[in-house]
Amino acid sequence: MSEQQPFEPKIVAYVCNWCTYLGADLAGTNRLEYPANVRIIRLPCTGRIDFNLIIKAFEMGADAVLVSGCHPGDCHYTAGNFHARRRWILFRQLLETMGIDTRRVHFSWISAAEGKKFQQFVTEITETARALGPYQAYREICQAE
Amino acid sequence: MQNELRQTCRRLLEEGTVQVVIGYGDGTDGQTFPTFVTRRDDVERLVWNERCYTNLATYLTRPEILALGKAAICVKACDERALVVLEKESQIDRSQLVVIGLACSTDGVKQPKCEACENRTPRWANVTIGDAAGETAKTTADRYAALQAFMQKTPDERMAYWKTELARCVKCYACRQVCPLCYCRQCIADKNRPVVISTSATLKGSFAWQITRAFHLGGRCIGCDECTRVCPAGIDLRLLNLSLARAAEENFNFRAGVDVEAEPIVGAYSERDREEFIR
Amino acid sequence: MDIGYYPGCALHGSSNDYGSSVRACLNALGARLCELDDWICCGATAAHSLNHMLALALPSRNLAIAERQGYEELLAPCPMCSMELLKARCALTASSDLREKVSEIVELEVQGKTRVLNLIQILQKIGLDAIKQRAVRTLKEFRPACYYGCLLTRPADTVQFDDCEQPSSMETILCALGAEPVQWNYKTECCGAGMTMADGPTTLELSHKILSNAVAHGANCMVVACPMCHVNLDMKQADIDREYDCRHDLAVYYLSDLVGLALGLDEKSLGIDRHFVVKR
Amino acid sequence: MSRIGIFICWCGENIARNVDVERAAAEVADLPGVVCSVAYKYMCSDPGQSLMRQKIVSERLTGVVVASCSPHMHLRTFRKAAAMAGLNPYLVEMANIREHCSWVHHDRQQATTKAVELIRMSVAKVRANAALQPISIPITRRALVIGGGVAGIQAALDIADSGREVVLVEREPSIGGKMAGLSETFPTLDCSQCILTPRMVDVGQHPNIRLYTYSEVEGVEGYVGNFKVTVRKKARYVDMDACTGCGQCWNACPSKKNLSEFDYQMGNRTAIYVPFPQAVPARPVIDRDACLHFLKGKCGICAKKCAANAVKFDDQDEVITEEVGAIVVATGFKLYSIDRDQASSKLAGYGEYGYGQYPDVVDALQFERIVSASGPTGGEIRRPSDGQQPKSVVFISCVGSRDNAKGISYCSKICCMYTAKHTMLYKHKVHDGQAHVFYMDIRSGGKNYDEFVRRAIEQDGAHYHRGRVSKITQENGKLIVRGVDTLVGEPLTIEADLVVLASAMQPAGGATELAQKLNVGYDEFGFLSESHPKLRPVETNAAGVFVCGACQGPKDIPESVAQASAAAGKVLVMFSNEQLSREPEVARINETNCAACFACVRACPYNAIERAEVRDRKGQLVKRTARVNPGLCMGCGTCVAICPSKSADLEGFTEQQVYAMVESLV
Amino acid sequence: MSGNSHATESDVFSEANVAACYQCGKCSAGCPMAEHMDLLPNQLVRLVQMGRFDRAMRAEAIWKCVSCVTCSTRCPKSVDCAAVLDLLRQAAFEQGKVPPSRRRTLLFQQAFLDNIRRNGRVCELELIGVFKTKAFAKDWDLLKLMEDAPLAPKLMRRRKFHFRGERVKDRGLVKRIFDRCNSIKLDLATSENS
Repeated sequence: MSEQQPFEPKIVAYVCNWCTYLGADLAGTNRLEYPANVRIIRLPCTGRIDFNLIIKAFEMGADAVLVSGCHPGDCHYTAGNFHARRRWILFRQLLETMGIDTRRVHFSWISAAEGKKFQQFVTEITETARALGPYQAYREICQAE
Repeated sequence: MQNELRQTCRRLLEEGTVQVVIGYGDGTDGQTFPTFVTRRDDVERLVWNERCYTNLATYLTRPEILALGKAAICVKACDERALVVLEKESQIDRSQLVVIGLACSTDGVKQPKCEACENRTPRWANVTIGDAAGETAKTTADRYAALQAFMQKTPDERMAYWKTELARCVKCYACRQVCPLCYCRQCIADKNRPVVISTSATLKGSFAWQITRAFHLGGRCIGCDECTRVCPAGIDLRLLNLSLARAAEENFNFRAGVDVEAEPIVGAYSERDREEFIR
Repeated sequence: MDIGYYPGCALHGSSNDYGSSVRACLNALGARLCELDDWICCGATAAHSLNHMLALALPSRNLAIAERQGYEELLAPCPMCSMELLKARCALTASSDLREKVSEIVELEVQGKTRVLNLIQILQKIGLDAIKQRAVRTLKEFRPACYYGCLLTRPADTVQFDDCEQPSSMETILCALGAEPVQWNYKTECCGAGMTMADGPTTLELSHKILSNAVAHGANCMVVACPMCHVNLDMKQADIDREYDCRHDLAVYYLSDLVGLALGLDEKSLGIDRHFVVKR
Repeated sequence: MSRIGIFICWCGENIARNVDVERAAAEVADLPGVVCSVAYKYMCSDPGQSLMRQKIVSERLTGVVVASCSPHMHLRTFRKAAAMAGLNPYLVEMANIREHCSWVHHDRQQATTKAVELIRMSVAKVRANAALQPISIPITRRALVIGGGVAGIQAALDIADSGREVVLVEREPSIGGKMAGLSETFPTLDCSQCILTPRMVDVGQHPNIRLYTYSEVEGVEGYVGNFKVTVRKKARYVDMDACTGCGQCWNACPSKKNLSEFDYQMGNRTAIYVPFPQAVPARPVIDRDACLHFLKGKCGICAKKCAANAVKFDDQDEVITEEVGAIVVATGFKLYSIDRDQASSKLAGYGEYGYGQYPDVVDALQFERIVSASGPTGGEIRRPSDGQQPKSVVFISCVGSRDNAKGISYCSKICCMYTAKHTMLYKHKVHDGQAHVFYMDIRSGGKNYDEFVRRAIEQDGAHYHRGRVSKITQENGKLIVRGVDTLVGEPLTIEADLVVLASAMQPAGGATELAQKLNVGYDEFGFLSESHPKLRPVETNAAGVFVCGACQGPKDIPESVAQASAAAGKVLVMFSNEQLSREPEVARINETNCAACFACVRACPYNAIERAEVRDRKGQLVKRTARVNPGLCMGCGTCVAICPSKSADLEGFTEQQVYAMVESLV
Repeated sequence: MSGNSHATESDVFSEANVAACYQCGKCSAGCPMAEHMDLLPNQLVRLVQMGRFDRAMRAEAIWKCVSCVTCSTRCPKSVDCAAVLDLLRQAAFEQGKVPPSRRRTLLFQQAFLDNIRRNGRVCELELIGVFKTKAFAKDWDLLKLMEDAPLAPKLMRRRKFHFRGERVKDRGLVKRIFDRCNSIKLDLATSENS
């Protein structure tokens, strides 16, 4: 990245196939523009999304991570999002203790009908990540010998 | 008391109730070490003193110990919680195990973890040796005092702390080896298709490893602090364990291994779990 | 057995017959009542009608005294008092903020730990067997209508006593002593106690319905465990008779009166001679 | 070594306007393993697809990435096309460069960069893809229907009429359920038995229906298409085959004063009895607790009277195993009782209504029997206590229903209608009587329903009072009902001769235990949970198990019947194939590495993971392991995330595939 | 919502679960005083639900209530109707909205509290005296004033008559408790559409 260009954060989004992925599709169908920083990785369910993936994203240089799925009660697999939610409750505590920047880890429920919410949320977290700047701390961890 | 312990173990072996007793033996340098007694005359090697701090539950899942036959195990009240977790996770069959409870007196084992000790009498034992000093009610604040103090630091300071601390980690995996609840046949850290945790002893690998280790103990860690005790680099791993233990207690009213009846929180959920952090 | 005792104003005033009765009966059963030091009025209907905080503070002061004196259990034979004490206790245990605030108001630390018991609960605690053992005579000539009124069983969440619609605890005790309580419909209807002074006619009407129903179901007396119910059904019975042109002629006993009689106590020590309607 | 082909779609201008597709094609051409990278105007068109098929053959491709629209749009299309060209369809992945890129990013530079990255991610993934074969499960094309009420009867007949075998299990001695005991039905007032009993006879005589009455489902094993069900046939003490149903036995039985279950304890029956004359099967059963032979060891009059020698005092329970491919649950409902003692601690009774101690306070089903021509009073309306004709009847709605304090928050849905019906039936028989109804709302949505209620009020003169009843007492043989009319704003006391309670509908007893055996979910009240309230109303989350009727929620006869036919339809769709074909994107467990902590077993929303044992040839236990039943797994991957050693993995979204995608991010 | 209508979470009434009321009227059906009320308990709860506190406060009914708690006990939605009436009484009292026809009820309760404030316990004779004077003397209603006088000798005969009631030792404390409680007023949004 050259010095002149403004900083563009890299954002990895792990989303479920049935709600948030479709919500992003709807944002597209409705031509709702949002920053091009997010890279969506489609998984069947938030229940499938392991915390290691979040760490892996930071290791790969992500400046922010988004995990998103169906609203409670709407899970295509009945309860995958409930399992995910419980894991996130614990995982967030661990991030806090490690001093990992929780402003860079986002969780959301975005349904297939919420194209607008997807657009707004992705825009918001991109702007947050821009404001925070590159995640220098984790890059240092990854570069240390 | 030591005599009572030896007598009990002798009887168990004589009567054929068990084939092996997992207990403490005296070491050369004033330490104790895990001892596996299979012959009744060897019970004299068993000791019970203030240096018996290791958590022997970790041996219960080892294939080489399982091969010795039905076991009796010596546990303190704190160690015993590991048995509860192991039983919930189908790793031990409680009916096939004789638990010899060792009650701690206040001038018994002295370890940092003893500061937070609440209950000195094993509750789940078949036989209990010795008289305990009684219970000391502790509040949540007492239990997580060390964590609370640490959390006074800013996030950046915490990050800096772990960078310094984990830089010393040599990935010897002593923390994994000693943990009574790390019983996987193949650890995720040793997985290579894909590599989930970088195998080299760099800071990146150490972070990933310690996050993973701590998280895998979330809602399971019983706080025996063996990981911290054995860490050759002297990293205070306890803080990570405490943070998840506190999250489990605060959010799910759950303390691993304390209530024999309580179902594990791992693999379970409630529709009312909090979600104010989810947008 | 030493029990903390909160008599309340009525038992020290015009309902001193109830006071005598409770003391005599429980003493005979081996319970010693230890009156709270310098207790104050619970505030009754007036306080909870006009000042929410006062209705919490007055009983809280008494709970605080009980705590200071180390009573784990407190007998309040007047259901109004015991309900007010329990209401305060519930509120105090539910909120630490309130505990702090009220402690400040009443100038004494209060936790709301003391368990508050009514007369029936004390008798239950003593135990039916123990009471039966000490009984020297049967109550078989009594066919009482057991009248619980409002506040012995209500509000149900607060007082957590008996079944608020079909209570039976008094019957259980009296049956054990040989009495034959009748089944009737007005066990938990209100006698209008809160209005005795302010709205006399209302009280007379409600009490009249109660007495009539008891008589219609074959009762030869009534049993209550509340000083206010007693006032309305006993002292006011003559007024009721006059107002409705009838003659109920129904003696109204406190539960402790009948238990006391079974224990062999005389009418005088139980204060029965101080009732208005007296059956020969 | 992979040979991957990349096909980038212009989607006309849709993609090409904001993404420089040619540049993208050029940039990804050099990615490792990529052997061809082309852009085309419309990949989903016939020429587009044939281009792909051509390249698969000519370039001997081992993997394909189509960069175009959302996989929800065309993944299936391209996988099918690949299959036609001989490539395993699961070696095709897509990169969504339309919905997630060209349509939402208007800066051509940025959009193109992102498109390239998305393609790179998909290439990384497809390199780790494996050829998968669809899972096919053989199915037993027989169905089990549990419950022989109107819903179960309908479902069984529909399935049987299509030529498939049905096993129908009913707990009571006869099928017919609650409907058999009803008098007339709303909104037509046609006789319940007249419309139901012919259907019952059809069931009894149907060559494809195997009927087990007086029987219960004891256990269910297996999974969709392959259930093994054990049914306990309770000892009936009557040989069903020998008996002719002539009635000599029950006419002669000396034990006559036993309360009839069918008449809800308001009439009597003998110890050997058929519950009602039109019972199917028309075979009696002996009530052990009432039979003098069993109680005192002597009698046996029925056996002596029986010309067919059908009475068997030594009859035993029999356990039968049936193999079926699908299960329809139609266990129906029971009424909430206002008694002090409740089946569940969550419920409370109505002390204010006397906890049911007044004999003339009856529930709605009892009133149906009182009105019914076949009932204990022969259809004359007389009250239980003294047989007098009640001149004033109070009907109370929402007893238990919508009463959170008693533990039930839901509306029982049918009470408004049958209460209106009750007032009509009463008025038609007692012309000088007055019906009063206490209600909160009148819920009469449905064809001809509201008109029906209005008729009860306007033509038959039922007095409707809006308000709840606070207390019922009894004085001088009258029931004193203290209510209120909130529309007038006055309390209202009515002296009634009979009070009829429209008690809440609850799931039939034992429904939750059955649901647990079937792995079907249920709500806090015990109603079974459908898979989706709108789109999958008769399916459950247990594949192959369907629900219909009041076991799923309060409903009336038309709805129960409609739902039953729907369930039968779903069963028949399943039975239209010999094998069940399922997507192969399911979880699998590395059994060598599994540490058998069984967290996945707890977490699996489908109970698709079981505890298994690995044994060597001698039968010695080698190790324990979790094992996925691919017939049940729906592929959510919750097990993968929860498995600490990652011994669980999910085909189509394997750890390797997902990590490859993340690692491809630069 | 524009702040002035429906009861909200922060309301003093929210603890009484007023929002849950679905107007079944069971409170009114069981109320022993319903026949004498100008507004039924369910109507009062409705007014509170609508934020129409003023109308509710001015009802005679709230002063007819005998605080028997039957309404709350039988409520299918666990609305604490009795508490709602308590709060309405307090508000009406604080805001001077007690209807003249129910003045006597208020006078009695005031006299009752004054009595406790002075003595710490109820002094019956003093209470009756003060109340009767305030309630009836002004109107020269001597009949009412002396209504209960014939009871006096009967009570005396039964040793139930005390010229001087009991008083607590620390009467200063009682006064302080009263003053502190009196300084806490109910905070109702009183703005009404009318």
